[in-house]
Amino acid sequence: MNKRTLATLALLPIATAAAIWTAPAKAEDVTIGAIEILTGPNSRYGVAIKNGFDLALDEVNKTGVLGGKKLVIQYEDTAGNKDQAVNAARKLIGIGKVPLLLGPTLSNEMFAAGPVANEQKIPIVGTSTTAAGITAIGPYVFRTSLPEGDVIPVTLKAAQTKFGIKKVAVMYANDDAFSKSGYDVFKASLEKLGIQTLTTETFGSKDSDFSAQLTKIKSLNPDAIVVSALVEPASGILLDARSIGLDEKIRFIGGNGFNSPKLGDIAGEAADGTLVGSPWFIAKADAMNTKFVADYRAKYKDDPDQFSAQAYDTLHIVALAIDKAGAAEPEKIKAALQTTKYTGVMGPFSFTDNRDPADSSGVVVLEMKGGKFQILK
Amino acid sequence: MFAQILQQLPQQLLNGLVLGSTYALFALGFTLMFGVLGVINLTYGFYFTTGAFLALYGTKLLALPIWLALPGAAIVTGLIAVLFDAALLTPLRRKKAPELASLMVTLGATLLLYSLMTATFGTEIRRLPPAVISHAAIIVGGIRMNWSQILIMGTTVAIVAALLALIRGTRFGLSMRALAENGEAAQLMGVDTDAVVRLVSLVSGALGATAGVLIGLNFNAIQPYMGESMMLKGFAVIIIGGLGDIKGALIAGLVIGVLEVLTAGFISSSYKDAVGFILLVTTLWFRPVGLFGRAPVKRA
Amino acid sequence: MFDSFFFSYQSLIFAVGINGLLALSMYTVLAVGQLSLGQAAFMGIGAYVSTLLTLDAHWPFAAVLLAAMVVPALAALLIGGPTLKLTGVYLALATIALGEILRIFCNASDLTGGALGLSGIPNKTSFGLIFAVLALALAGFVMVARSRLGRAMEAMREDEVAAGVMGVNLPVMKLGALVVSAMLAGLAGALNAHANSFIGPNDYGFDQAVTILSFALLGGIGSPFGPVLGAVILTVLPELLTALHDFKLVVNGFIIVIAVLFMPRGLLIWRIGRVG
Amino acid sequence: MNQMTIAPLLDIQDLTVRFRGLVAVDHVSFQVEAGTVHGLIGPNGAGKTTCFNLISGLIPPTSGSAVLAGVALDGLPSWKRTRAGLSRTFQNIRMFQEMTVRENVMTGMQARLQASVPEILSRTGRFRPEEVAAKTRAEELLEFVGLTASADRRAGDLPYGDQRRLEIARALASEPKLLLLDEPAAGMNPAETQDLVGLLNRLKQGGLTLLLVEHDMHFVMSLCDRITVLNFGRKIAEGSPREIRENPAVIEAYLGAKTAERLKDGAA
Repeated sequence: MNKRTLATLALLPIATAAAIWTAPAKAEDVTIGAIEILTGPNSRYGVAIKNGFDLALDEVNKTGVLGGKKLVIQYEDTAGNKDQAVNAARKLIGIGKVPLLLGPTLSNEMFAAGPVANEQKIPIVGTSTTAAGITAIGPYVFRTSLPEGDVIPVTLKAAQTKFGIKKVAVMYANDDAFSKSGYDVFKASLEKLGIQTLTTETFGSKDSDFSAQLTKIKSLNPDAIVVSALVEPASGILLDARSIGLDEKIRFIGGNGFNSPKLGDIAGEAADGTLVGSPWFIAKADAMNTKFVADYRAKYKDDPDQFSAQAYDTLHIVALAIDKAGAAEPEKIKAALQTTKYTGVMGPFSFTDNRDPADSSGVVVLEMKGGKFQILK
Repeated sequence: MFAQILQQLPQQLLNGLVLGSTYALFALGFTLMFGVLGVINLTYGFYFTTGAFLALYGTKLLALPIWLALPGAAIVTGLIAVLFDAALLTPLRRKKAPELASLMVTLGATLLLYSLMTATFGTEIRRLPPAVISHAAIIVGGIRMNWSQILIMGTTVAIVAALLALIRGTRFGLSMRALAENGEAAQLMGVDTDAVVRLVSLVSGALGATAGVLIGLNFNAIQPYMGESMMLKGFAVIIIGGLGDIKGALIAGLVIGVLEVLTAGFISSSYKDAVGFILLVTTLWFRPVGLFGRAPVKRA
Repeated sequence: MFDSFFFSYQSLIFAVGINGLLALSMYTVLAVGQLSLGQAAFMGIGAYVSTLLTLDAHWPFAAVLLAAMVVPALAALLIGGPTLKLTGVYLALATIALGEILRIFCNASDLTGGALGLSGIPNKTSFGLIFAVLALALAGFVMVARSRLGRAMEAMREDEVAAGVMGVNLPVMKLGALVVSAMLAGLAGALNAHANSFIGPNDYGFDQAVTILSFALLGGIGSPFGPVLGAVILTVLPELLTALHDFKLVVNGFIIVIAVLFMPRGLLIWRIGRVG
Repeated sequence: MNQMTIAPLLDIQDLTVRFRGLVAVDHVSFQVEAGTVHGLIGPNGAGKTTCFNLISGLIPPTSGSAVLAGVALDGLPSWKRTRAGLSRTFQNIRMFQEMTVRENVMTGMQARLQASVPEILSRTGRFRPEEVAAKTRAEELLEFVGLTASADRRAGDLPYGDQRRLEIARALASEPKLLLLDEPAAGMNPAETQDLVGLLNRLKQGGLTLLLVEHDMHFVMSLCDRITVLNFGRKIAEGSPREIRENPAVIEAYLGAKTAERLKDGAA
């Protein structure tokens, strides 16, 4: 086989792919792209986001955008893979010609796909990307999710004032980008609040034995243990802490990964007393949130989570911006986004000059009691 | 501060012995398979996971007590191991394929099986019902332990003793040694090699499953990929202990476990998992047959 | 039309070339009858070394690429030195250990950005560069195949003992193959890092190593073109059949099993001649 | 021995190897004179093939030494022994089955080809002349063993007898001083065996020294100048074919083994 046949072989399937790929929307519709994890082990995040978008989309399309045009979301799946996130961004921009992108789900994926959109001057709006440095990718990268840097200090501050916490031990999963970025924020906030860190311990996100780290921490007598991890290892830590005989008065303070009802399901009583900050809480009593939760339950027969809430608000924000821009053009939408103001289920919202959420007044601190989160009083 | 850290030492040593026992327990069936059959069988990690899942569903769906679920899972997994060996490795043995072919085929099979399991069960961590074994602490001289930890350490030592007795003291053990030494010669000597292969697969598979159940019980965590990270540690254990060496696996497992815990307790938990692998590479440079192995007989 | 097509599929087209290089790097080792599961680690070393040299030291790209080949080669010497005197199993296991050590180090170190990896890598890789490197590597392999080295390699793969009796310098051949394969993988890693603007430690794990192996086994190792063909198919196919996305690893595993048991020659059964 | 004026081509002294307690080769010493055909015989399990494996460096001896044409072989790996002038065939033919017949023979020339990697990559320097010479030499060797017509066939597809002859051609390609043949006539029919005797005789006339293990007594007796007999790893006799035929210890070793075999068959 010579090289030319090889090259042909390489390009043939790609060409076929391009031929099959069709843009489904009608010309008068406004089609935007969304890049989410819709399959694979992390799909529950992407699906929750898609549900939030779709619920808001129904509401938006009652009147439409730009004077009655239908807003359409074209979804691309990444399965949690950043290379596929890049492929999806390129396809939506290059072939779909979308004026705006939503997503991707993970910060990791944004670090890969964000530069592509930014380079093509297509605004891209992350709804769940909480890591530091996301909007530093470039002027076309926005996010509606509060970065951990806005949520974590609120949690720590509450712990400090309410429970008099002065010295803590820190633990984080060092092989997971989400946990690591949460840890970075914890570290900075602890320093700012003048809370002493006795030790910093790491573990793997698939570990199931934390006894060595917890035994060491136990010997140092901290007031609280600060943990940045996804819910699976987080609940493992809570259970292990109980079995090595850690004093029950020592509270756990978690990052965003703890913010899941699964924590109580898995760890049960061992989770009691755990503190976590959240940009949204299902039991927030304002009218807008009550309606959202009721509509979501009616449509999906399931409870919404923070990801669906963030996505729900984001789509409303984006629709407002498109209307304000007066045309489905990337440059105009970008400018409009910058000045859009909206009050949704998360609370009042606008973008800072650096395209991060400006207002963190919606943040609530939650405490685990009897296996369920409730608002810390 | 230093005194505070030092005061944890006895407890950390126990943590290390428990962790080391899990490594050894995992590695026993793995190294037995290599010792007799001469292949690195990567599906072993899958038997570990399978055993844990079978026991999980046995206790949850059939409400079996653990003392029934454990041997049940072990036997079923052992039979699966016999089947897999027949499907994947026996054809290669017949063809006298190079040894790496068997490593590759089990590598592919493992990837396939793990991915299918993940697709079926998800990556969610499952737990055996808490009533299965008491997690209440027993405090002896300031050191805390619980029944599942004692069970792990006890089972590991008991299995090592049983394996050594089997290999050294029985006719079946003699056939195993003959096969390990030289397959063709064993056949000439009248050993039914196929039967030995099946029995070794059965025993190894059952050992892998037992390890999966007990370790899943102790760490309260059962999920499809549990076998994979254990497998990586398993390589370190069996090479450091000497490929095919039962006693070596026990000692290497304990050494790695204790060193890991001490690294986490006194140096840095970030490098805890590197201990085994660094020890592995060092072993290869200075004592390639493993710390306790004999010089290998090279077959021309 | 072609511009937007090329833009949309740029990463895929780049991935075809880079995976082709990775497949060749695996071929180099398989062709002498060894198995390395460290190709992903070598790739990762190349990616990290090149990224750090670009971002922190501002080296020129050519020097960066060179370093991305040299450092993995040193790692190959470290791992290959003791293991190649032993049976092939030891190399396979030691290379797995290399991958794990790399992953643990990258997660623990501040230099490498931990689990967050390194982002903001300038795009210096181009279509031309990737495919020129691939073509050059293929040409080199064809030259080597049709020479005393090619004969020695195939002899080693078929029967190492007999190859030794023919006078094949086994240790040098094995170590040489491992070093060359590490250099190719490192180069692929550097090109990939400078095409994707972002790298992280979990991109170079066990799954990636096995994926590279499946490229080579699917295509077959009768000639250097086989593994490249395998890489092309396994890179493009999941794009075509989106259902394959979910089951990528299942497919890779399945291919390895089938290849070893039923089609040891792979898809490209044509075998390259060994006479110059 | 004392009347020898020149040293023997191969000098084996006290060669011993133990496998986990079992002594497979037990203090064996013998010499192979240049230009002769030397036979190594003995009943099954006498240690003949193990002896070959020790001499060609495939297994390390427990003790003892081997010297080839003044070069001490001890501790050298097999490929260095080939470069020192040793070559061999295998009892159960080890062909490179996927390669062509011609490539197999050219692989035998590994030890003598010198082209460097840059020369190979650029097709310059020593590469072309060397490769051309190698091809020519391969043609000659194939013609010598009568396989010219099969040069481009896959080696694994050759009939058994042809594979035996190809293996000899491949071994000759390294231009050895001493050729070890492990049961070269095994599995051949009488006509093929006859051809083989002719072939080996021509090699001997060409001045090559042969050391061979063979079960076919007629073959051994008609070809060998000198014979060494092993039993249970020990050397029990050495001499000319006539001396060996009449040696009581040898007769007993073979007879004993045969009787034992018969008894075993009867019992089975």
